[in-house]
Amino acid sequence: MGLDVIISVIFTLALFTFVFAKDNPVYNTAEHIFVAVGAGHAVVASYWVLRNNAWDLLVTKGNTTVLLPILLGLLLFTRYIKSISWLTRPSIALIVACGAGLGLRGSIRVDFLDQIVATFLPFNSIDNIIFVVGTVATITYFFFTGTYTRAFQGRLKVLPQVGQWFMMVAFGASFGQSVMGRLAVLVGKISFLLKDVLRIGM
Amino acid sequence: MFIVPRLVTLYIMLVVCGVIVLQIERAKRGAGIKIRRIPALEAMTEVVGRATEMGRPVHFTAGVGNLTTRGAQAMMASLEILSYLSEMAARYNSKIITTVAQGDVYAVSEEIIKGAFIRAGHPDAYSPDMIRYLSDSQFAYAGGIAGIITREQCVANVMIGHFAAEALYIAESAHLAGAVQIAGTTNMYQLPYLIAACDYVLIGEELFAAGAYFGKNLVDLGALSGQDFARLFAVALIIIGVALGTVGNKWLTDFLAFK
Amino acid sequence: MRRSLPVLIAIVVGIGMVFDLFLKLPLLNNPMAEVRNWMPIMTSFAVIVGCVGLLNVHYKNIQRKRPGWYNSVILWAVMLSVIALGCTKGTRDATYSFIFNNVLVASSTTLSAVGALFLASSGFRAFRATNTNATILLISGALVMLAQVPIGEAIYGQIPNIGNWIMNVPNNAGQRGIMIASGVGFITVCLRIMLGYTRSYLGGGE
Amino acid sequence: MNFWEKMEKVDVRIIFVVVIIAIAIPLVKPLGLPMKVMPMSQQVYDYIEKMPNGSKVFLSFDYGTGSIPELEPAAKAFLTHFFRKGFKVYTMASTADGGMVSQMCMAGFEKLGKVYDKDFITLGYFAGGEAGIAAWSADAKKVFQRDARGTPIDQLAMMKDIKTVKDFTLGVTVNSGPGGYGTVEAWVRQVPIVYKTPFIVAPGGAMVANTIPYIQAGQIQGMIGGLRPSAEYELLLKEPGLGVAAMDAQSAAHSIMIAFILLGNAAYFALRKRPGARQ
Repeated sequence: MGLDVIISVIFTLALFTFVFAKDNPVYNTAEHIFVAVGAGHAVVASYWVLRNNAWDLLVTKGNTTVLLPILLGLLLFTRYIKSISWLTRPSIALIVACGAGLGLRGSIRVDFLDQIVATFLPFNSIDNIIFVVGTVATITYFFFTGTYTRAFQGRLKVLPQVGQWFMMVAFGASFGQSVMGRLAVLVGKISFLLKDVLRIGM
Repeated sequence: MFIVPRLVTLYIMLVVCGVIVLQIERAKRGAGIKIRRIPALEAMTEVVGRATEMGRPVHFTAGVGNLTTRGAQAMMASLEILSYLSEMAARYNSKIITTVAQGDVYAVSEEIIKGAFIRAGHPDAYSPDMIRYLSDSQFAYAGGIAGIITREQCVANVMIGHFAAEALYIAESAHLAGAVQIAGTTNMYQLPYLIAACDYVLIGEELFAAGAYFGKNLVDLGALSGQDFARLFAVALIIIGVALGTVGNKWLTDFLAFK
Repeated sequence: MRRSLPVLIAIVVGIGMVFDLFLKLPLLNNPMAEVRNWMPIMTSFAVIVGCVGLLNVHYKNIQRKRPGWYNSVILWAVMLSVIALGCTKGTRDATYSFIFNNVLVASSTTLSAVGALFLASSGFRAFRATNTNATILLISGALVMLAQVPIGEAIYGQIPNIGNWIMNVPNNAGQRGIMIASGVGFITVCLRIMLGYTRSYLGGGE
Repeated sequence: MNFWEKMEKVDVRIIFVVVIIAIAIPLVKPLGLPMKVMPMSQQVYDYIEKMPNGSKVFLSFDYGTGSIPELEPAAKAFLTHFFRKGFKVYTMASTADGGMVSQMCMAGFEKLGKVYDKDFITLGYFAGGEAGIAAWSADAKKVFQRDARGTPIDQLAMMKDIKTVKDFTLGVTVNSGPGGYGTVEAWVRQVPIVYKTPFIVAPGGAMVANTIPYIQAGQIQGMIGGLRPSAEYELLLKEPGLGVAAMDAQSAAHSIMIAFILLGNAAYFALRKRPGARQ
C-alpha cells in the first residue's frame, strides 16, 4: 500500500467519524486541513489566472489595458480597512452589473421566450394537455398581487393547487434523481475502502 | 444597427422590463398593491406566539451563503425575514436564537436583531448571545445547529436562505427534536428535501415576496406586481399559442421563434 | 459620490451589456467585450480576497485562544504551504498533485458520502407523508428512484418507462412553470441592479 | 414500547451501518442485473455518432472534487467516444478544482496514446463564471493566454483556427451546478442561444429534472444526466466502465432507501393514531 492510499484512508476515516460522533477532535482537525487545502488551491488557481492573463500581458507585452482591472481588483482588498472600505464599491458594482446584464439578456430568451414557445403544443394528445395545463397551473402558483390573484384564491383556486401538485411531482423527480448522485459517492468510498485498502472482492 | 434575428427577443424584453419598472414606479407613488397570503410566512407569527406560551426559543438560520457571491440574493431576502421575525419575537417577549455560518452574515445579523429589538421598544431584552457563529464549513455548521436545537428545546426551526447538502441534516435533526419547521430556499436542488422534511416551505420566488409581505418595502411590492404582469403575459401567450396550434395555425410560433 | 458613482457604473455597464447583444455598434460592442475580458481578472482577485478573510477569522481564533485554536494554526500552516508550493512550482508539480488527490479529493468525496448517509437516515426518520404535497413528492420520488436502477426493471419491466414518462411530462411541466416564473424573478433581480433600485450589494454606511 | 415505537427511537448509527453493509455486499458479489438503454442516452450517442470525423469539440469540467464519483464516468464516456471518432478535443474548467480534475482525467487518455496538441489540449481553469464563459465564447484566446501546461496559446497548433465558440461543432459541460461558476444555466444562456453552437449537458443527478425543459425547448441537443445514463452510454460504447460497475451497488442502495421511506411512513401512520402522539 503506497503513501497515497494511506493518506487517503486517513482523511476518509477521519471525516467519517463525524457520523458516529459529532464534534470530535479527529474530525475537526481533518476538516481544517481539508478547508485549508481547498482554499489554498483556489488561491493558487487564481494566482495563475492573474499571472497569465494580467501580469504577463502587462510586463512582457506592455499591454496597459489590463491596468484598470488590476487596479479595480486590488481595490477589493480595502474591505479589510474600515475607513476606506467604500473603495470596494466601484469594483463590486462592476462585477455585479456585468453579471446582471449578461444574466438578463440571456434569461429573456432561455427561461422565458423559448420556454413559452416550446409550450405551444396542440391539444391532440393526453400528454400535451397534461403538459400545458401543468405549466400554466404552476405559473399561477407564483402570482402574488393584484385582483386576478384574488381570483386564484377564490373561484380559480384549483389552478394554483394543481400547480402545486405538478411542482411536487417535479421535486419528487428531482429528489429521485439526486439520490443516485449522492449514493454514488458513498458507493465509491466503500468500494475504495473494500478494494483498494482491504483488497476484498478483487 | 439592430441585429434583426434578435429583434423579437428585444421586443419581449422591453415589454417585460417595461411593465416591471412601471409597477415599481407606481408602487413608489402609493398605488396600494395588495399581496396574497403566504402560509409559510403566516405560520411565522403563530410560531412566535407558541414560543412565548411555552417559554422555549425559536431558532433561525440563513444557511451557508454569503452576501457577495454564494446565494447573495436569497441571503439578503432571508435577512429581511430575520428582521421581521426578531421584531415579532421582541414584541411577544419570546426568545430567538440565530446561527450563522459566514463572517459577513454574522455582522449584518447582529445589526438587524439589535435594530429589531429597538424598534419593538425592548432594547434591554437584546443580548449578544442570540447570535451564534458556528463554522463556515457546512457540516460543522449543521452539527452545531443540531446540538443547539436539541439542547435548547427549540419550539420552531426557521431555515430560510441559501442551503446546500447540509439542509437535510439540519431539517432531520430539527424534526427529531419535534420542532415546527419553516423552510425556504431558492436553491432548487435542496427544495425536495426541505418539502419532505418540513412543515412549511417557501418555494423559490416566494422567498422574495417576504419583504413586501411583512413590510412597507414599496420597491419590493412594485417589483412583485410587475413580475405578476410578466407572468400573466406568459400565461396569455401560452393560451393563445396553444389555441392557435390546436387549430393548426403556426404564425405566433413562427413569429416568436424567429431567430 | 461614494454611493452614486458605483450605482452609475452599475447602470452604464448593466444596460450596455444588455444592448450589446441586440445592437451591432462597435462603439458599444468593443468596450463591453473589454469589460467581459476584465471579469476573469477581477473575480480572481475576489477569490483571493475571500481567502484572506478566511485566514483573518482563524487569526482571531488563535489570537484569542478560542476553543480549538490549534486547528486554526494548522489551517494557516497548511494553507500557506499549499499556496507557496502551487505558486512557485505550478499545479502540475508531483507533490502538489499528490496533496490535491489524496487530501482534497479524498476529503470532499468523504463529506459527500457523509451527506449520503444522512440522506438514508432522513429517508427513514423525516420523509413522512404528512400532507398531500409530501405524499405526491414521495410517490414520484420513489418511482423515479426505482426507474434509475436495474432492480426496478427486475421488479416490473415497465418501471423505466414510467420513470421516463414522469420525467418528460409532469416533471417537465412543473419545471417549466417554475422556470418561467422564476425566470421572471431573475430578470427582475437583474433589472433592479441595473437600474439602481437595489443597492444593498454595496453594503451599509455612506 | 411496541415494535413501531422501538423503530422510531432506533439509533441513527444502526441505519448507517445497515446502508454501508447493503452497498458493500454487491460490490464484493456483483449481481449483474441487466439494464435497458433509455431513449435520451441513445439520442446523445446517435448525435455524436453522426458528427463528421475530425470535428472540433470542447468539454468543460464544471464540477468540484466532491462530485468526481458521480460525474467522472460521464466525462470519460464522452471522451472515449470523441477520441474513437477522431475528434479534436479541447478541455477546460470553470471551477478551480475542475482545472486539476481535467488534467488528471486527460492524463489517463494520454497514457492510452492520445497526443497533446494533436488529439486534445487542456486549457485549464478560467475564472469569472458566467462572464468568463461570455468572454471565452466571444474571443477564445483572450481568456486563455496560456494552456494548463504553461504554453502560450499562440504556439498551440490546435488553437490556430479557433476564434470564437462558433468554430466548434459541439460543446459539452459536465456539470455539478457550482454556484457562482459555470452552471448549466450560465452555459445555456451564453453559448447555444447566442452563438447557436450545438450543446450537450451532463449534469449531476440533482439537476437532471431541472435541465429537461431545455431539451424539449430545443435549446440543447441532449443530456447524459447522472450515473445511470453514463452507464447506459458505456453500454452503447460497448466499454463497460465505472458507471456500469457501480450499478448493482446502486440497486441495493436504492432498495434500502425506498425500504427506509416505507418503514418510516409505516411507523408514522401506526403511531399517529395513538393519543398524545406528535402529529
